[in-house]
Amino acid sequence: MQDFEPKIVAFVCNWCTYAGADLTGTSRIKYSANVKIIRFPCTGRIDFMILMKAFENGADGIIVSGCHPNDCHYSTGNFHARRRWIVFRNLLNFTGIDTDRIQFSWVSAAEGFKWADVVNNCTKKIKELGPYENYNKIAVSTLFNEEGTSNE
Amino acid sequence: MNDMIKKVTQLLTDKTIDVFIGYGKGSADRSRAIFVRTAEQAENLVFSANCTQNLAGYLLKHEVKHLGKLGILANVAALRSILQLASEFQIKDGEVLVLFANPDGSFTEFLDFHSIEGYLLTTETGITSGEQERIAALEAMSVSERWTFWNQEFEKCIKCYACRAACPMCYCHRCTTDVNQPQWIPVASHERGNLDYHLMRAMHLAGRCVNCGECANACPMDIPLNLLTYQLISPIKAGFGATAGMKSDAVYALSTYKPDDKENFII
Amino acid sequence: MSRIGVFVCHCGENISATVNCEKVAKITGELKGVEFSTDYKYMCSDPGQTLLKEAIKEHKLDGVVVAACSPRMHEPTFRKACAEAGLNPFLCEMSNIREHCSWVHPKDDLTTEKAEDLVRVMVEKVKKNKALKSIKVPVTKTALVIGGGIAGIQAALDIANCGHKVIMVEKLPSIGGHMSQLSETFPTLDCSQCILTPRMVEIAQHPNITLHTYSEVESVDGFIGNFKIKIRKKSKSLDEHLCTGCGLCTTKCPQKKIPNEFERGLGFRPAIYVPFPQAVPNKPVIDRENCTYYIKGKCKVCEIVCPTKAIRFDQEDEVIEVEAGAIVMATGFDVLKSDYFPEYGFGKYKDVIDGLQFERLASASGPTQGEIRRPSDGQVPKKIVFVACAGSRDPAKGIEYCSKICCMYTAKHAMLYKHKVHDGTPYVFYMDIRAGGKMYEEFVRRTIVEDGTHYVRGRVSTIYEKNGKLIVKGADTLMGGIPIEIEADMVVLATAGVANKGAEELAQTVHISYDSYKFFAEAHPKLKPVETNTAGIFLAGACQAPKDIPESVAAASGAAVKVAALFSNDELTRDPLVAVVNRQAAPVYSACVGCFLCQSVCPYQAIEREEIKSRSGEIIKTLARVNEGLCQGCGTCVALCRTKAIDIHGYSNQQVYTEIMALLND
Amino acid sequence: MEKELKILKYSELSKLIERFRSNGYPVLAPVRKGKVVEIELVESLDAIALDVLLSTQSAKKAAFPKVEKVLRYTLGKSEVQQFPVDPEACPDTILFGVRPCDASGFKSLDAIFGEAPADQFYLKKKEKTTIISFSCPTADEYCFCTSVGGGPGNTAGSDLQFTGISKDDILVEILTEKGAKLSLLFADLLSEAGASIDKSKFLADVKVAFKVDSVVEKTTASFGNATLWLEQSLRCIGCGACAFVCPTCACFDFQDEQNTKNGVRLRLWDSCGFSLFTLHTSGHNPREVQSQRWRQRIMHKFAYMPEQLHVVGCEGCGRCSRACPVDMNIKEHLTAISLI
Repeated sequence: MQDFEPKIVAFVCNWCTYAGADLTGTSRIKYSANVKIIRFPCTGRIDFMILMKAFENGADGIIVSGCHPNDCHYSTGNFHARRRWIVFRNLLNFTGIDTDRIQFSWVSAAEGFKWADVVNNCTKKIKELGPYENYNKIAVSTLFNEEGTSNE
Repeated sequence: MNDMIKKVTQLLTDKTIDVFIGYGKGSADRSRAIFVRTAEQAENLVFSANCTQNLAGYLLKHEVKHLGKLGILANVAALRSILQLASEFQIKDGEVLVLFANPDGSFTEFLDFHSIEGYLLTTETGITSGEQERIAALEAMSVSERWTFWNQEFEKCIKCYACRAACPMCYCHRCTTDVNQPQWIPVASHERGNLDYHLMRAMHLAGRCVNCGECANACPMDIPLNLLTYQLISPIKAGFGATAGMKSDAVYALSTYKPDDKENFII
Repeated sequence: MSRIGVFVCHCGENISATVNCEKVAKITGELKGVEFSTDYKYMCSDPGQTLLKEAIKEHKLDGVVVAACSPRMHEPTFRKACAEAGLNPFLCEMSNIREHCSWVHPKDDLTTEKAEDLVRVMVEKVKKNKALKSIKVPVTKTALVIGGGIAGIQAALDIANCGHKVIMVEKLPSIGGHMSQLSETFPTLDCSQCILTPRMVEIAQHPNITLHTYSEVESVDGFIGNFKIKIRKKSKSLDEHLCTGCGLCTTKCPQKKIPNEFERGLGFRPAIYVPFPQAVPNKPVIDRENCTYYIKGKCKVCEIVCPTKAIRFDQEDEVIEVEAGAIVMATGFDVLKSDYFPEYGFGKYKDVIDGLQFERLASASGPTQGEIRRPSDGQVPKKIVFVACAGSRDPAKGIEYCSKICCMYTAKHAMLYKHKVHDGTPYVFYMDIRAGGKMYEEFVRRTIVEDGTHYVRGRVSTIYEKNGKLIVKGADTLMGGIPIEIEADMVVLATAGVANKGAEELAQTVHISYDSYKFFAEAHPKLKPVETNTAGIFLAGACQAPKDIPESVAAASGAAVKVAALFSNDELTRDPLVAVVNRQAAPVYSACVGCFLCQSVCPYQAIEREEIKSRSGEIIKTLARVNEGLCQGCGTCVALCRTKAIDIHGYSNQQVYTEIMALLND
Repeated sequence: MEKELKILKYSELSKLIERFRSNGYPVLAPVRKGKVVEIELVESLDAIALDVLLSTQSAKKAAFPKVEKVLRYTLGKSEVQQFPVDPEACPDTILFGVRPCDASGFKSLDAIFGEAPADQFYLKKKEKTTIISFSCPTADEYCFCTSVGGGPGNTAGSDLQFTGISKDDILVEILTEKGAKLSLLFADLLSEAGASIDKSKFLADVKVAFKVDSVVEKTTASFGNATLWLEQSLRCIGCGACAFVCPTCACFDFQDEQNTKNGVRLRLWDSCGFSLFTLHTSGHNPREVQSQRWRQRIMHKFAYMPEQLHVVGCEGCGRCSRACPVDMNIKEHLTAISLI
């Protein structure tokens, strides 16, 4: 598994974490290229189904990050998101989905270093965990094989 | 039982209601919902230990609503369904006449939501110890054992949507499964389609499920779907102080927040 | 099939040093729907933008992806360029291959591949973008100012002087607020009345300002630019047009022993009264709770003596409806009820008073004509103790925050006392001296050094009466905590500033949020200090948190500028990246089932109820509707909606879904 | 062909499965999974639940699976490249241990999928499936095969039928060429059966509940009888359980699943009981309410299919009634219709 390059997708809010990641860039702090960002207006916008879609399209790990509590640009979006994640994480865990592969974080626009840490630690962890075999077995891409779906 | 028949006959005769949703004798040892509109039909009402279906779902069925003013024989789950539906603006106070079957066989008439709320505070509304044990057993497994367990269960799913149809809280005219731009939930009943569907449904019922168990009872493939939503009941209560179907004007647990909601996984 | 243009920027060498920009342009050019792709040294430069515009025209592009720096930097630049080339600006997206790629990764294939991935994501997203138009909301150029204290007065005058109409609502019979009760103001010792009353008069006389005193806001409907407000004008039992304000009635009223609120109970007033001599409007109201006629059905002395026959005993409250485009909240603050501190004996000992009462004692127009005399026996106190932080910074018993103004007014009180009682000895018990402000620290120094005030760092534990003296027990923490006992003639408590009574209800009425102390909440503590989360409603003064006069005035002027900016156009133009509820033809009307669970997640009260009615007026369906004027585009409702009936422009379900697929499927 | 009768020892059944497997035949058979019985691929006799009344789902998935890939494609820069799935690419399969109603259910499916344009995906799978049914020694109150022209020992649709005639012996009926060919694999295990065996003695007694001709006639005449359909379906909640367990329901949906580069076209089960089934893009739904959907279900099976395909679309297996969460008992409803 030495050369395993995990696919990690980060769902971040525009106002804090996206800006924080911008600061990581302007500060020229290096981090792993495995993580790619998709921008949302607010963590409140991040539907739980988006996480399911990431796994089934082949993500090995997911980062969800937004403004620290009380810092939300829209004042309360991250609070609602937090409740959603508390519940959803519970459900994922109960259905046997590996919540170790989802890193939730608060990264502010000033926390360029923290963003790099979040990314690097997450990448390290996912590399240790290896490819998400369980989910890969049911991933969308399995349909595109010659045999594909169970004709039974 | 005769009290019940008399009461319903009276309600129909004096036009308090146009139809009463109760239980009648079903096939084999089953009971079934009946829709009583005449004194004659009232004679078919029965009530026994096998009358466990949560009838509240019928309150929103288009054709049943069109029969006129509704009365219903409710069990605890149905009472909670009614309050939860009220909190989601699907039923108004006074719109439905509610008869409640007491454990001793007598009947109580609830005149408003407030009296239902009062009653529910005095009665057992939680999940059964058997259900708790099943959840505990699953929680004791490793993550990958749970994955295997649910994979095997979901494999049986044929996407007949009986769980959704039977659920009193699944009243959306357009379910997320029906949304095709984008197709969030694959229509196909393959492993991914089934997992997506059941996760989605459990999340949409988190904090709304009144633990009536209709989903699992309805499932022709005997998948213990109720455990998915039941498992979320205690964390939602412990974390947010919310229990579904206890107040007609409750704020939905996932529509609100506290600045100091506790979690231990966000860095 | 889409015709998308991809423009990969080198940003000098900022990007091209680690990303192979030519390759990115070439590879992404092969994507389905990409009509044109190129790379360029500086896309944001004039020639770069010209390149973009010409490509749009030449290749008839219907979508543009600029792979360059952060969209937080240049998205407006490129969207504007697209608009200039005739392409709807919302069909332009940026891939952040600088901050999120070239600057954070080394020069290698992975970095270039990541850049390709990021571009591909945006290519797929742009395919799902919709041409959007800015939202226009008509604006009623009238502002409602709630509260007639110094903040409300300042805001109203500033707005009115910009040429806009202002409606001011004050719940008391006169405007002026707490400032009108003050004696002199720190740090300059201007007479409060001297600087305030001309402004009060200006309010009354301003052609653009309509003043409703003795009135309260009953309901607020509508949204930014279009509020509809119901104001209850409480009955003054008076025909204001006939009344000349001669004051005869107030002198003849047989009820004379009503504690005077303006004097903080240190004086009395009749039942028909003007709160204070400089009141605006200077016309009396009848306090029905204390009026003999209303209590016993007999009296009417005022009616008999009134030369213009202006008294109206049967006058009823009037509810008027007004329209406004913006609202300024300037409802001020209150002081903590002193019964919080039984150990200080407030209410039990007449000579333990609060700071506002001291202001009245020190005021030339106050009950003692400005002489400092004890309420109990009218004697001039020779030893006086000021207790700072009476309730403030006291999580256990009072409030957690610092009330901010007390250090300064306590210093002022000590100074005023010394100026009036030359042989007197003032003590101040304090926790810290917070004198941040222009000339503030110097002012406190003067109090200590020039006026010889004894500042004792420590808390007062108890106050009790003994032989006509108030024994103040405390400790001096700077002297190692040695116990101190002072035999004082009078004690003044600097009680904490708290949210005004009824602030919570008012916030709910006007639909703004408030903090745990019931102070109104600003939209952003740093960058939107005078805005609320409800568009079109602004904050001025101490209704937001304790503020001194300069701060209140500054905030009021800030709020006024926000209002004036809003009124600078006939229509309000808003970014169209807002949520929208799905609508379909009958009989479905919408995928929305009307559960309204979305309503409480909206921080902006933007989700309204819409009733679909049949021709006969029967309600067929009740749906959620997003008010475009209020929605700020957070999308929290979108994520919550079970039927996916709500979507949001710019981050639509289609867009984010396709982004995930594009990102993960290379 | 002329039916042949043989005897097989129960003790040899496991050898049968072994021979099928060793000759490369996948074997589909009823398998107990908790409270439900599925039709699944098995490796040995131990896995097979022969003592159950009926499997929960019908055997139709042998030729009409719930999810079936019919096309693959890739999305190029400007063209879509298609890779059709070959309908022939399915193995010869043995469907073992199913009931006569499952076997005869394929008649309806054959008629539906055989109509022009013939559905090769179904037909090829069906063609390659050899059906060994087990006659029914027991029945329950939901069974009504005898009312719709079937019976506990009905051989229609079966290639071979097994009937237990004693503790040790199974009567084997070789019914078709396909069956005969398969029986060669275990000819050595068969012995001749005496002509005197009365199979009916070993079958369940299923009472006739109604006259099917009368149901067909009354159904056909009742399209406009809104009250009938409403009263019967008031408690119906509109799920698809009945259709999905039915051996003759054949409605399907096509769905494309794709990402930005690849896609597949899938054929999936569908049900006329769903409101979505007839929903138009405009929002109009010609079958707006559940009673109309119930009417469609009954009309399709008892009016349209007899008229167009000359076959009644019901085998009387009663699976729909057992699966129904709200006790819609089809036998009861059909009896009521026959008595109009």
